[in-house]
Amino acid sequence: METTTIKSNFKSEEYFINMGPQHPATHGVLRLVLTIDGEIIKKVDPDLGYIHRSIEKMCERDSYQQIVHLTDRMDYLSSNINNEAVCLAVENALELEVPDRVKVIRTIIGELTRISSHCLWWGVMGMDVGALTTYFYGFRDREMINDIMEETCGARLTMNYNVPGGLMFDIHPNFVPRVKKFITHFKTKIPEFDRLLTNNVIFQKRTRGVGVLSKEDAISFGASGPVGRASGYSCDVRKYHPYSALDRVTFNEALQTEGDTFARYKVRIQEFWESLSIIEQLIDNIPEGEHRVATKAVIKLPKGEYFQKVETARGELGVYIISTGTKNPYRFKFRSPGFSNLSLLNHIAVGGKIGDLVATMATLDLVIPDIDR
Amino acid sequence: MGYFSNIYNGIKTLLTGMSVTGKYFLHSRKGAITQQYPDNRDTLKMFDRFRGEVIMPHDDNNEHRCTGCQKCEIACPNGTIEIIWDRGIDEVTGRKKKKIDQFIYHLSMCTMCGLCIDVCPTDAIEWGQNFENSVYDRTALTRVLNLPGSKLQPGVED
Amino acid sequence: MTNEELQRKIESWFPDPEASGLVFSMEESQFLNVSISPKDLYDLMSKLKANDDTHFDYLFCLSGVDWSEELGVVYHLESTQHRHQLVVKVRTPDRENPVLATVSSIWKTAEFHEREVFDFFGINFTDHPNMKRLFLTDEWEGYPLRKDYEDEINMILK
Amino acid sequence: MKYGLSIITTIHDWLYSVMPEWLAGLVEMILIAMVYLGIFSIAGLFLVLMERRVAAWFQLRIGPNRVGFQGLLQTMADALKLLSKELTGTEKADKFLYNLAPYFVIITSLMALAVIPFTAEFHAFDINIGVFFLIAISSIGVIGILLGGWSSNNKYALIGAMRSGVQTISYELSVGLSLLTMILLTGTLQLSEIIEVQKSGWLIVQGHIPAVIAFMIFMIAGTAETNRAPFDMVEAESELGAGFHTEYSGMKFAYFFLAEFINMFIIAAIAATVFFGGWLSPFGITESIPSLGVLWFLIKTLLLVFLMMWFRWTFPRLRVDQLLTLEWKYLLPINLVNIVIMALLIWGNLIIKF
Repeated sequence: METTTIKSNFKSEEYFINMGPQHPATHGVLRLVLTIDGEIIKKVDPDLGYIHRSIEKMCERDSYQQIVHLTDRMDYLSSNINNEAVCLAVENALELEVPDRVKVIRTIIGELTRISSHCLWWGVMGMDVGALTTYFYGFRDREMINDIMEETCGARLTMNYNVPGGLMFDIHPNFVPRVKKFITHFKTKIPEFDRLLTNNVIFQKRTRGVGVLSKEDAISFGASGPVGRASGYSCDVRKYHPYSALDRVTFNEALQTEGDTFARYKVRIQEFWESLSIIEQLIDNIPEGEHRVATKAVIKLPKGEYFQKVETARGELGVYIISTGTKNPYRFKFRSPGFSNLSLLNHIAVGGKIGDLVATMATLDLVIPDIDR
Repeated sequence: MGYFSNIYNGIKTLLTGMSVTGKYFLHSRKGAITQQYPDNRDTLKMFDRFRGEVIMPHDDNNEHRCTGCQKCEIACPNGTIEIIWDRGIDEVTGRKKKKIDQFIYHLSMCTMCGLCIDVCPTDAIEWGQNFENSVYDRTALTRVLNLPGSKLQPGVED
Repeated sequence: MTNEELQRKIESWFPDPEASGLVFSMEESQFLNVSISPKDLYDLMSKLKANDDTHFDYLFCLSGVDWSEELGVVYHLESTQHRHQLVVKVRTPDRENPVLATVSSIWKTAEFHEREVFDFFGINFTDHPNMKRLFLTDEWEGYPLRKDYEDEINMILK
Repeated sequence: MKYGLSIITTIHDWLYSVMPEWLAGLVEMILIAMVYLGIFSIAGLFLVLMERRVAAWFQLRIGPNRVGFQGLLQTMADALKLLSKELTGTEKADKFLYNLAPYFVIITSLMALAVIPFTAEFHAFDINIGVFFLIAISSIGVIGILLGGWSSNNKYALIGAMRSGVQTISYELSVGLSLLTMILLTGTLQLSEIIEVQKSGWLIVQGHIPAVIAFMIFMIAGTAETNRAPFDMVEAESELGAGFHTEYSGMKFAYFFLAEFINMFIIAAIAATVFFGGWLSPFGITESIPSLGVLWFLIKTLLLVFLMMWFRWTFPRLRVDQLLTLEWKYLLPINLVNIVIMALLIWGNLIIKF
């Protein structure tokens, strides 16, 4: 797409516009204070905190088992991966080796969560650029995953299925056949996604060359997940610091080099295939064994500092625990992917139009509770 | 010729997109994913593990399995469970023993994390599949789970 | 680079480790920890980023910590080239008016993270381009994540 | 239609017998206007219902099916609800223009209906500049949108209104030029005569290649004229909330909403009339029963309306600069070339006539 610079002799005035906290494109209670000249965006100033619940402060009060359920409410679209992050951090601190079965199930459920999160993102992405039908197609497939989750974990969104030491209960007998059915179903649907939206000429015009992020900026802004990978920055935690059963599967890191909105879109579509392949490698050989190792009723972490990274659907989630040896953490910090990804919005949206901002924001895939914590 | 191939490719991709939605339009009867709640109430069955609310099952003799150990109360992150207990005289041994007076459950505060049920040593509480919890008054969401006059099932504590 | 190499490299930058408060530690942590005094923080950080051997170009976590007497910031660094990690810690005893140097000119992500720390711990970062509250309203009193913060209405302690 | 016509004739004779000629003419006009208003506000509501059902079927849903048989009364209920709603507005709005804007929009769309021939008889105003009248009227509607957006004193509404101005003025050209291509074939602007010409083959068949191109351009530009997706920059709910009618509520909002659907009907009706022979049956199969004309007309129009709905529920929205690129770089040059081709066809007598 060619960039047009218009030298204007008109005297124009910049003005402010409030995008949010109630706006269809901000996907939650994010407020963006836009400085606009006509349709061209001059500055984006995010204003956060509309749903800040101070989860980090609440963690200092709660026991380690209780903290897990709070993480459901951060990035609610990848709640299982958030749970896993806390559990892994606690298990590492306790030097607790969880059974193989737990590792494999955690990985499968994590990848299912990623697919489900990307399904929702795909639907919403289409909706943000104006194709309303995609929303329902994305949700149809997400519904199948939600049903699988509901049958095994008992809840559809905030599962709290992981506990320090393993899983709260074993997988449901229907889990494996249902996941297999989903894989065959979904494999026919991704090409349909491509036919409906990816190849669409209007969609490509809307996204190509919009919101370009260079690799250096991506690293400097701490971009992670699909946002970083679209800029050619190889940042998949699953590759560099593999956790659970991810060291025993082979998959390709979805990488693009353009760094524009369309590249971020393509990375996520590619991740559909990669996640499916990870699940396929594991689903047939879930090892037998215990689903849980017994921990003490009151978990006390040894004095020290612990850091655990995982790759959620949005990027790198870091859990930083400072323990003084008591049953509550001294400090609990979440390094949330959305927070860093939001910080680069001003950098890449300036100079675009309002429509570009909406498309860009859709591919950043912001979940506001994740940013506000 | 780029100009005309642009037009041709553009129209082709648009028609491909229309064929996808068109296919679903023709199969709209079969493909509809709408659940016509509450019309389908009779056939709508939640999964066994579905977390709707915490219930305390009682057997035919109006006996439950809760010993009043309060582990659930401690495990709960939100203060959803309150156990009011009492010391009563055990009929068999004649000794004083802890027993529950009221097991109070504030559904409005519950986040369905499942820690109370996970921690319960006697399986006294479990998940109920009821999800129709809308009420006109918030106080209706505070429930006493043990039925009036209920007793501890014999043999649970052994 | 291994942790030992990193330690030697950093030591070579500061001829007087006493004066700049340079302390290395591997205990109770999976990373190499470097403590530094506030006055040398910016110097150390820019060297860590600029030096080709260390090349810490990815600041993946910036957390404020309230060490009851002192306030501090912990920087988690990683090099995307060499894939080694390092933790830098800085503390300031001044609880009334804590001031640290900003690293937002080195890593752009620090701009938001430092605003978050300012919001919750009240640590002022000098030369920060936009040092104002991020989450809380401008008229909010106190810094909620400090250990001595009290709010009788909103805080429920167990 | 014979029966219907006899009633109309009876009323006409009776009116002229009881009052002076000028008064009778006036009363007759008002009566016709009332009938049109009644029919089309109801028809508009059913178009809304159709849109919702069609959208639902594209989207794996069922759609409204609760009020009345299969939800037939759903939009009636919605209209009643909107009628009973409070009319809110911004404090610093320009009250006069703010209240005026919805009427501009709805009146222009109703005015355009007057010249559309539903059958040979059911045709309120057979003016000899019919096509010209339609193009002229349909561009007045944008004034209502501009007024509404400007006077509501809301930045989102203003952006929407400005986009609408840009859009409608650009696409007006393509609508006009694509119709002009067909006028070359008919040699008349009068809609009843345009249909008369098509008794020897629909214009899209008569003019074959250039006619098909003109039809495609007309449908694209027509969709843009009515501000519907993929050209709904004016509303663009993911960007501007609700665009120019952000601050409107209740019945005033309903006017905007209804006008959009009537406009869509008009665009489809023009296309059906100019390209597909209006109320003429295909191959003249029901020529002996002229009262079936209205049925054929509705079938053709609703098929085209369905096509526009299909566009809406499939395509993403264009960006505002791409919208202008499409018009000025693609549609307009093609259109101009198309007119020349059509003229050459007629000159060389290469049109297909039965």
